[in-house]
Amino acid sequence: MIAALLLLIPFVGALALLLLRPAQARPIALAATLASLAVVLYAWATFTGGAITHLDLAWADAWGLRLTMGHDGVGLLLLLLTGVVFPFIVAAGYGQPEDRPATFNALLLFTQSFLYGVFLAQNAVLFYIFYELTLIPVFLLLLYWGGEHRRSITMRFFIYTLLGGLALLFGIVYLLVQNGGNGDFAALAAMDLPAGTQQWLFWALFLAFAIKLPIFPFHGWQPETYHMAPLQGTMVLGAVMLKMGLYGVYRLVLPVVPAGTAYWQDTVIVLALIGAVYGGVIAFRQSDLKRLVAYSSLSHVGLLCAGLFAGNAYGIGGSLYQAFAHAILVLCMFYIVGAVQERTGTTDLRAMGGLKNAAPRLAALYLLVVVNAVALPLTQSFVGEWLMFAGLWQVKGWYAFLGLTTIVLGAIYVFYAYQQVMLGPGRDGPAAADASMRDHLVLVPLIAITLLLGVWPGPVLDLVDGPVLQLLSGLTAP
Amino acid sequence: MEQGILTAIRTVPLDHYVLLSFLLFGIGAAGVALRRNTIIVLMCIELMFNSVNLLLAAFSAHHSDPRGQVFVFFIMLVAAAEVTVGLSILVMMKRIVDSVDVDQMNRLKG
Amino acid sequence: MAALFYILAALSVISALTVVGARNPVTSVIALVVCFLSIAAHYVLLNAQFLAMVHVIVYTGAIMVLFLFVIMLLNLNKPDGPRKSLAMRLAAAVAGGLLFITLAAAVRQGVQIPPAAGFDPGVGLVRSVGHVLFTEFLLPFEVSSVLFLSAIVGVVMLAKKDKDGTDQATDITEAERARRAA
Amino acid sequence: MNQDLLAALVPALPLAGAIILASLRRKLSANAAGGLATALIVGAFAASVLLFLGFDAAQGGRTVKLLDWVRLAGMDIPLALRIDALSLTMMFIVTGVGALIHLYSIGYMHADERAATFFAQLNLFTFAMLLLVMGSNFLVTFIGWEGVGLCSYLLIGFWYRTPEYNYAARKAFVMNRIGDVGMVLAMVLLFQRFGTLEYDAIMDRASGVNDPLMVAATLFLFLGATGKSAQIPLFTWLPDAMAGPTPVSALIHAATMVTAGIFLTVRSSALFELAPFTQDIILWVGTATALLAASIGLFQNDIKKVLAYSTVSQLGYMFVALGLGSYSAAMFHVTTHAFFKALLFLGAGSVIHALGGEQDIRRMGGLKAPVRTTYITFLIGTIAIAGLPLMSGFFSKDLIMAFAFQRSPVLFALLLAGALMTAFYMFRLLFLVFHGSYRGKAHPHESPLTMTVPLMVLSVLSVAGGLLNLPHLFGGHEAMKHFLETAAEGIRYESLELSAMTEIVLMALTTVLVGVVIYIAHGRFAVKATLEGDEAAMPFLKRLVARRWRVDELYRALFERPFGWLSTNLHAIAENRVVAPLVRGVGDAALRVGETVRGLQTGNAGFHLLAMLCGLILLLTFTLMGG
Repeated sequence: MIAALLLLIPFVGALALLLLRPAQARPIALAATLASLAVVLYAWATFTGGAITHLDLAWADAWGLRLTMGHDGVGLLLLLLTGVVFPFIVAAGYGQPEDRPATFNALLLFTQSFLYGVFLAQNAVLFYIFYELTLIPVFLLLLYWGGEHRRSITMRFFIYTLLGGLALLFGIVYLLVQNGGNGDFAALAAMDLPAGTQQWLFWALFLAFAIKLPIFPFHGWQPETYHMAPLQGTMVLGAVMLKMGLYGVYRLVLPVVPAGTAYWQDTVIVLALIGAVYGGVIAFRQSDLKRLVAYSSLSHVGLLCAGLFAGNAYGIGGSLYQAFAHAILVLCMFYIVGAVQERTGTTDLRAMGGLKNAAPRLAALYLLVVVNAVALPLTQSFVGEWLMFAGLWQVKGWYAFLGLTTIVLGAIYVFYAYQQVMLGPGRDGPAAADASMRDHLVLVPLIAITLLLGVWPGPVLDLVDGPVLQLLSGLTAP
Repeated sequence: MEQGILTAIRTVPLDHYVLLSFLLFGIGAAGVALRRNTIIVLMCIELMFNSVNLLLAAFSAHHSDPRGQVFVFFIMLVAAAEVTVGLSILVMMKRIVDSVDVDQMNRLKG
Repeated sequence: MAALFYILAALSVISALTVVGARNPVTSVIALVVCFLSIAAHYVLLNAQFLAMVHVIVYTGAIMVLFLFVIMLLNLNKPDGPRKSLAMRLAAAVAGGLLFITLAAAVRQGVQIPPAAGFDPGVGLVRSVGHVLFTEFLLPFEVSSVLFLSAIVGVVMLAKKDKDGTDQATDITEAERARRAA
Repeated sequence: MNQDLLAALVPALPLAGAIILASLRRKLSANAAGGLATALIVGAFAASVLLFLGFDAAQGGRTVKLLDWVRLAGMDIPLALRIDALSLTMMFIVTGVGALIHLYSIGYMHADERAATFFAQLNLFTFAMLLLVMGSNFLVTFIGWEGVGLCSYLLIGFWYRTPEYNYAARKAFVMNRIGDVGMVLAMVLLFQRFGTLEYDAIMDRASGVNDPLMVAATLFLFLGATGKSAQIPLFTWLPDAMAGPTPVSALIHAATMVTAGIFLTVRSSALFELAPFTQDIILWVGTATALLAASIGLFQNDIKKVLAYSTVSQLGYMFVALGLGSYSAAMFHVTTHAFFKALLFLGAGSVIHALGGEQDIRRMGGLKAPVRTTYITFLIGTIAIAGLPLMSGFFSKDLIMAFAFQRSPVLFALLLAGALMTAFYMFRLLFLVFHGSYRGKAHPHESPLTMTVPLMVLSVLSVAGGLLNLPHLFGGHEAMKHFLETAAEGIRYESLELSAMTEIVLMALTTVLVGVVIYIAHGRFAVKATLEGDEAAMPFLKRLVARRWRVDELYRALFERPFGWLSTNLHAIAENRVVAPLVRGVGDAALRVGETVRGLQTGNAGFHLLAMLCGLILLLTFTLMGG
């Protein structure tokens, strides 16, 4: 029931928008996302732990494919994330001039529906189908509403991610064949593949996620795409789409090819951490705010991925927790970018400065976001990062050290950007408007979530606790 | 009913029927590729249809199963419909580009 | 008996080759009529009288007449103009031949045709075919009428001219038409 | 009142103040905001006093758990406060000195349009600092640790329109963050080793552990401490931090935040006792910092910069004490230093206020008469820091020097040199500012009462602070040491075994030399006001010192520039030449394949049929061969 509702509410909303093409598309889209959020919250309120199956229908039984949908704590966390994030993404569109708002919001809703599907699927093939489906609305969003060079960049992004998707498809098909056609996650996790097979199968499965996340050096599509994409498209990409990669690793890589993961663990962690440092270093000298945020996201994601591959409770738990925090952070950051761009008409840092004189409230909101961005304690990011560092330390000490350099780098570029945008003497020209009602309505709840979950992370950590321990016990068992 | 004349299938091996229809099919196929005149191409397609029909009829007789012949009947139906449409397309083509050359119809070129 | 089969077989092959080889379309049509008649004769030999009748009526009577009509209508009764390049023709001939050989080889090698169980000479009679057609295949039979309907509609659509005299089913520009004609 | 509730109230009051002030910052007047902020800090102080009265040192500390915080898979780190002698001592300093500085700020900031914001941030700082000292585990302390860093950033860059101030603020934050790396590493290490981060549990389990990991953990902790407490190599941010309003310098960069490193070391003294190697490092880093900073202080012309380097130098003394294992001496000096350095900064602020923002001592002089109260209090502060007998600084610094002598006379000599330099630059400052004739243009006026009252209170404390830990020699019984002993394990191991005679000789020697130095300073600066001229004209060594040993330039050349270079070039080379082409390559390859294959689509029906035939033939052949 819940699964069906989650899939259908946004989907039907999107269809309604496409068919009726109402003049006021946003309120309808917002209502749909809020309705689905209510469903997710209900699912959370009634969740008592363990794994829940909502739906189990025969589909193509000849191949052993079943329409299995459900979630455990981690799945619920990501459903929550999807539910929480989308109302804000839709709301972020208010007041922004756009053509064809009905189609635009319909595409957003389609994305949400498919994302729910990704996080609900309990079958590898079903997962794959939703995983690739999400690409279609996002592709259209980028292609029609993107900025400069949108065609070539979108095509590149599309082809690149599809390439990873192909590898994933191959891996899943191989698993299906090996497993007698049973593609349920639980059944796949119970497989015991020979170590040699796992070593190459790991990359077949992981490549798609590595590109989606992205980790170094597969991130080439990201900065340009983030820079070019419409604001809301970037939010979707950065806040949720990327988490599909993490979730995929958690669901399909760690439990299915444990020996392969162990074999490549160090490689992936090192790559991810290199990416984290690399993104942090590059971000500092970016002259464009959007690119700076894009590289900072690369840096954060590197850490997330490293934490996940630490392969212990703190690393995995922290990474999953941080996935949520990062989504909220990305929303805030890009919203701020949009708000700043709206006021200054540019995203070029060199052309900015002193916005605080005209917009002190916006500056204060930005500052609160910055606090989360540098993972100060009592914000959500800190809990996740602390857990990840603890996890990384248990693997190798210098992994934790390498990861920790990002907190220095983060402080450097985040505060640099803040200073370039907000501080300094005021600029000549028409006074920019201070933060509006809309800005407050979007940012204040997000910041409140950040602080609340920073002080009291228990509810979310409890979601992660059980599944992660179960995963680990499955890994250590012979 | 005089059995002698009408049951060639009992004296002629089935193989030969198969070979005959293959031969006709091959000739038809070669013809389609060979000729540029659209009307002849259409005729060659009919020829291929008929080779298949023959094969079906032969098997039907061999197995004493009337269903194969019903199938031939349906193929004839489709062939008749196909020919009417095909010939009208031909007429249109002649009218528009003043030619019945298949090689002129290459708008699907990549 | 068997001799009759081989004579008819030779006749159909030769006429089929003539269809493909003749330069004049009218010759091709006549050859095809001969081919179809020989195939009808084969049907008779197979004791499939119903098929033979329908074949003669539909193919020779209707379809081939239609072909001749079109040829006369479009004034195609003169030898062909351009021919395909030699390489193309050679390739086509070789491909057709190869197809025959491969198919034949396939049958020779792989397919074991089971011997007929019992022999019923009455299968090809109108009674038995009709019985099957109107019981087991009633639905496809009726549905085929829809096929004809759509074919009729399609042909009318294609042949109809617009009010302003331009052709309906085309988006080919004048310039392109000129290029094609050239 | 319930002790737990009281404990929670101490940080809650400033936090509430910060939230209220931040949300009402547009509606409150400067005085109202300042009054509210001060009242709340006074409230927190009162709560601390009540806590102290209800506290029984003999029973040891108590832990007040507020909330579950990070709890995952066996890690259970609560948000909890710890009330023991050490945290109480620090709470007194933070809320007591803090309240005075808040009061002072009402006068100092009354004309600033963003005064309410200022007080909100100051309250937030107090909250963070209280969490730092009251945390019952490393992670809660780390909340405060980072929180004070943030507030420090905000307050240094309070006047955000000046780019240099913003740069100084960022510099402070980043350098602190470098230290934080060490702090976090220490925490993850300790957590892995002990499975908990609670102070009492770790100190219990650590006793007797002989483990190289302890050396690593303490070194990491010390790295964190160097960042926060401005020691070599991370000290350059503190002088720049003087960009903030003067009360900020007094509260954050003199009295409280910069002593966090010392606090942390005392807190985990049991660990440091297990790592003599780390203690030696601390000792020498502290000594080097004390001397380096003192030498730089000799030639500074900015009134606040002199005090800043003096702070760095004094912090060095505290680390020397820590390195010597005399934690009580360090804490004692933290306390007295909080009094007299806050006093000095506030006095300097009063001078700056009086001169309408002037900070260059070359344009001061002769202010003795116009700002009489400020002069007297500043004089008391100067005497205290110089360590003239019976002042608070005398007892605390002397204790450290006695411990140093016990370790090695060379160390004592070095520290003595530092003390003499301190006396010299402090009296140079005093004389150049207050004596001689006025060299500026503004019209000096005495500060309002809200500013002078804190000065007077602090000067009393600066004089009498020594009583807190009066040594046996002067008839006291080291009250502070015995009090702290219940909280910091390391104190139990410290012992000063110098004879009374030796101590007296050392004190006398120090005092006489300081007196001589003061006399020289008087001659040079009070009588004729010798001003430093152009740096370019100085001899090499002096120029080097005056330019702060060129450490800033060194760091810029060693770190900042290469980092910028790296950032630019990683982007230009690695990103644009390697990673981006990878993506482009995949896209282009796909395009090129399409471009090539499309040639096959001739649109010629005959050709396509032929291709189909060929495919059919091949397929059949393959099945025949394979089958």
